Amino acid sequence: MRSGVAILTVAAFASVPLWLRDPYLLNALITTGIFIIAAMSLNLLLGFTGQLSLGHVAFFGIGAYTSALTSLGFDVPLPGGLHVVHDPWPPIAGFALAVVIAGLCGYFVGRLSFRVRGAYFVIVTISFAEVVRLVALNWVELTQGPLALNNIPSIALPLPGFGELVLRTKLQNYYLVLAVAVTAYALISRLVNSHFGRAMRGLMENEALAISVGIDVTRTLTLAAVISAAIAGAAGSLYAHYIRIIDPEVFAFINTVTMVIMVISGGKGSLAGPVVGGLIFGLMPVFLRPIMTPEAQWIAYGGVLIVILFVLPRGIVPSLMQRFAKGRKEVRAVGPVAFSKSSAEEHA
Amino acid sequence: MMRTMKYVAAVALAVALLSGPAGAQTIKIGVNEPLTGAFAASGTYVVNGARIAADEINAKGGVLGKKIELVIEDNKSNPTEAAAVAEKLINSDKTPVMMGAWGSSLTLAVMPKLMEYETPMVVETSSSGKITTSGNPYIFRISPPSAVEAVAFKNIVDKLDLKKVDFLVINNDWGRGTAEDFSKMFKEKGIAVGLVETMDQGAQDMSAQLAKIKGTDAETVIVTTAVDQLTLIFKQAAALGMKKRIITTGGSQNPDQIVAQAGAAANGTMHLTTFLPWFPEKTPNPEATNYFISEWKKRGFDFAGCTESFRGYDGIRTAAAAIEKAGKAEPAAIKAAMWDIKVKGLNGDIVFRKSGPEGKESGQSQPNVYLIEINDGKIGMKSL
Amino acid sequence: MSEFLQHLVNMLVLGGTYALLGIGLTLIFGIMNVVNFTHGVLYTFGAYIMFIVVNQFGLNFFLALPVAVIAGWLLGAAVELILLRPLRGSDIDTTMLVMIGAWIAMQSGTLWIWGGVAKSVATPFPDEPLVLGPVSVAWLRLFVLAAAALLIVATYLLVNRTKLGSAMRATFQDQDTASLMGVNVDLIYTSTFAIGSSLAAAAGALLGPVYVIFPQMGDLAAVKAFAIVILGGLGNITGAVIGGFMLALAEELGAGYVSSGYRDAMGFLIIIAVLIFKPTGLFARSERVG
Amino acid sequence: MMTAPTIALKVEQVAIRFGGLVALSNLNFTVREGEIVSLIGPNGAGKTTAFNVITGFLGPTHGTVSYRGTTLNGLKPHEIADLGLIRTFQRTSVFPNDTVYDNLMIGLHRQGRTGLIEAILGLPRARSSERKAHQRAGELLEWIGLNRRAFDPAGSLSYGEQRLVGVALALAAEPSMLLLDEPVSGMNASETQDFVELVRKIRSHGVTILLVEHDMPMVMSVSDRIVVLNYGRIIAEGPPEVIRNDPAVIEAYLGQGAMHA
Repeated sequence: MRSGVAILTVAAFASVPLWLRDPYLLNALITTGIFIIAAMSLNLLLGFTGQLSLGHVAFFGIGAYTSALTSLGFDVPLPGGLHVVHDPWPPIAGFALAVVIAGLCGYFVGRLSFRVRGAYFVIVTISFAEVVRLVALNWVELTQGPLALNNIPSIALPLPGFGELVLRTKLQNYYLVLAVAVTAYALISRLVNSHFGRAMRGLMENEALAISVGIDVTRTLTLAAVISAAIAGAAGSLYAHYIRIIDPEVFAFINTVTMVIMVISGGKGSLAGPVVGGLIFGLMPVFLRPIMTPEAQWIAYGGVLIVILFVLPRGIVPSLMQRFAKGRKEVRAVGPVAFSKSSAEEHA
Repeated sequence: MMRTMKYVAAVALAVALLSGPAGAQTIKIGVNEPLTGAFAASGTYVVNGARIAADEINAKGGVLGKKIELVIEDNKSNPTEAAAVAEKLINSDKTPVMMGAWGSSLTLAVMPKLMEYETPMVVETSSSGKITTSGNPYIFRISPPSAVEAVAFKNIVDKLDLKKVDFLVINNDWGRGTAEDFSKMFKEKGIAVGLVETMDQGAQDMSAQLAKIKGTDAETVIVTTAVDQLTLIFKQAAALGMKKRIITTGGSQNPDQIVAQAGAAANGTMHLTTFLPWFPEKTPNPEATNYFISEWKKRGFDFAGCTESFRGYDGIRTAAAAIEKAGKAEPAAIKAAMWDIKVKGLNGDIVFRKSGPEGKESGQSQPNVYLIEINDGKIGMKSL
Repeated sequence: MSEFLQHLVNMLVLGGTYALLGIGLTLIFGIMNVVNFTHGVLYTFGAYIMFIVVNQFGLNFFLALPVAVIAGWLLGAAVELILLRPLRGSDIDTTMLVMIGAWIAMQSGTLWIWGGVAKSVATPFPDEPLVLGPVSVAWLRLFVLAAAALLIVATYLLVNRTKLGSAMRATFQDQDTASLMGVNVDLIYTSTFAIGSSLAAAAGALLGPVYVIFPQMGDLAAVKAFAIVILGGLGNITGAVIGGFMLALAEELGAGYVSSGYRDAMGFLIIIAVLIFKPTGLFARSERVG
Repeated sequence: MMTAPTIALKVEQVAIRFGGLVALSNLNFTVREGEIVSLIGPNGAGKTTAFNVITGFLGPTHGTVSYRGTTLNGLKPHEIADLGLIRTFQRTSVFPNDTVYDNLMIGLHRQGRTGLIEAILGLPRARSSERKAHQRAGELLEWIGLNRRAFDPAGSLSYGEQRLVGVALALAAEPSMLLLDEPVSGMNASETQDFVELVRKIRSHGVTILLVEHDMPMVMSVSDRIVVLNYGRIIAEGPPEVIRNDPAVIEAYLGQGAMHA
């Protein structure tokens, strides 16, 4: 039944371009989709290990810059008249590298920052993102700093035998983003429903007890950080090749805030949460634009956020799930195996 | 929640329907400016200038017998949004020509959309060289890139007998670009270049940078940033007892605001600017300048805004002239017409010259550049 | 050498204001464990109050200061009562996100009301700086430093010498025990948030005239405040003061002798280093609130 | 494997100091394979501290702990758990927000372990080990007799039931030795009786058991040997009947009224 719902949902999303003709709305959906992918990766940390990273945009931005620089090439002078020269590679290679490099950063940041928890972790992640932003801003030889990297090529899929397919149109990019989003979703859901995911939940709920049954804290949290960062990096790469210009403002705190809002309003710890929250907060500006002055749009944005948190404190999806679950109690009494499915749904 | 969304959606639809037919009787010009976020103040100034131009044109009967209608959208000082706004203006509002998008990274984000939909845009403020050199034939810029400013300044420097200069610039494309282009020009003139210090957008305390500059042997400091930071720099430089000649560039200094806010600290400072609202008679198009300034005051905007807002005014007049010339409100025709127009702008004739790679050149107009000086709270032309 | 002295003087002037920014946040953060994103907005608010009272009502500069402090107190209390009290007991993410929502809404409100054009406040101080040999400093900055010192001492006494203060400290140690001891935790929370907010407003009111006043002015200030709180340790006033001066020193020397581009990076690098090598902050007490 | 007289756990001259305060001094005792040993003593005698040292949550100031010949000093708690040395906790013995069933699934971590790629791609090996885990969880539920609560959040269970879940969690980790920290506190008489049965049943599967408990009748009925701590040192050691009449022990407990026996 769960897979049925999944297939229907994906089909629904896939059908959008068929009936939605307005390129402006399609564009909004694409950028929203990119941020939803980032939000899903954040949810892996926030929702399943309980670690609130407010520096998540760092991995997004690192992915964007990695991908852009790989496909644009660069020439960085080193002390002693040496130069590091890189010739442009195909964007698809940039995408791959973005995932890898972001993942590596996730590893090191995870290793260091998991020594602290709670509010301290929040601050250390914010600081990390700011430092990365300032490096991107000031290392002009590599990133061209505030002069921005423009003319970033669109992603091109190599088609064996037919050369390559350059994804220029919105339609193509929409399906690209959708494909990456579905992959990321599947990956995360497999992960959190495996014993890795159970280890994460255990640590989040009762660390001492989790350790006592043989769960390795550092390994588990670092693993989550790496995968989360890698997915964020993928989102960043998509962003760079779709918007086709990036400057250090890609690291702006408001971008992290956008992701956190998507996760918590939709429901942290619920796989569908970031998607629902993302669609709401990603598309809200589109609906607000025609009916309010710019300042009012922001006020409404903040207001809606507060209202959601007051009305559905656990997030939209879990709150609805709960209501829906009540009607399912009887079904559950069947037995462990039957339950294990529905338990998976709880987190789906 | 869902109910509100439905409501919002409904209203949005209604608005769309209402505004739909109206489009037929008017010619739309898209305006893509930062009205919230870091650049809100400047974007708002530019939009106010644009409104004056639109009303003036409509009062005189519009273009091609139709009234022009500005479709003004906020790009939130954010490149992603700037691109989204371009999509909306072109696809939903069907604007055949646009003006925007203040900041260089905002404009750069819009440029791929111009290519995609083959729609021209008048760039009123952005200064990055990349905009006119990256081969986008839909770009027509009326603001001077820092290189142009440097060339204009070149003819004046001899009379200022500069020996050695330091730079204090905002850490963005504009500041960095200025430092680069002016340094090049100074070196050609045999003028030594010392420190190049930067300050972050929105930074409030530049004492550290100034203390460093105070210690050097350069007698002049070139400062490039928006008016708010300029005001702070003058105050803080005075507080540090720094006695160096300060020359600002970029043309968005609002010297009046500086005089009002920095007071005595602003005395002796010089400013490279592109518009002279204080001496309408000295501008290339006095009666237009007078009209603009009187309108500006009539609408109750503070005079300080003139040096930013006139670009919006010129930008819209440029777009309108191109539509007139094209004879029809279609992107391709308007783009072609841009090359043939000659608008008497508030800071010189707006005539587009080809710039950038062969075959897909962007248009770049060469505005005048003036040097003014503040003395005991009064703004005067630097007598050269 | 004279440049170095000038950097030290700048550090003193800047550090005082940073400390003032820090103590308000450290109280809220430490006692309520709320990541308070409205701190920057309250700072902005204080500055605008100053602008209204002095420039629009033409009141005396020194009278305007207490007005700003009271206004900040009231707004802070309102925020706590409306937004935080109903969420008492919910996790740190929820309260933090509500604060983010409030921050976005309030900042946009400021933009709506006063527009984006920067305002500046007329002050009764001379433009000519006080010159001492190779170094010089503006009179206004000296006044700000003195006022900041006064407010810091007052807060310290409030927390360490008054009945309210001891109740606050008890709540900081362990709110359950505190409430068993008959402390009205709700009241403590509201007054803590109000006091913290009024300190933020005071900082804005003092620095607004030094700098210029615009809607986003609070953002950078808030970031620095967080840095200071982490350096000093949650809920530790003395720590916040020392942290304020450390941050100022790092920034001055960083900008002066490393690169002005990385000036603001200094604070963050310090935070990361501190949290990795001494996770409870440099001057934290043994208890962890985070 | 059935009980052999070989030594499983060996605690040698273990001492712990917090600042000036001495929590444990020169603690020496051993537990043989298959034994049920109880660690008793008045409050603050250092029982739980001893548990924390053995399971690696605390490093001893000096002295060594070894299990089946492996020295535990310096090992991380989860590494000690991997040796089959599993403990329960006095207070929070469950993952409150997860269902009882999911609690057991988390507890089965050490069994379920497969490669990351396998788990994500759902390769056969991963799937079969998942299936095994679900099966085992079912069995454990049967075993502790909590089937009907399987799908309720563990946090919503009664105190006694939570204790049981705690034990089941520990069993899920396939211990060769089980350390129970006050397992029957909060249980009523009949629950306690059932629990004693459960402990015997666990031992009969060859699991060595070390127990910290206040409930004297329970201790007396279940233990093979008892180690009595007071003020961080051992004051008596031996089979229940000996301990019951040991003057030092009675002395230690006088005034505390904890000696219900």
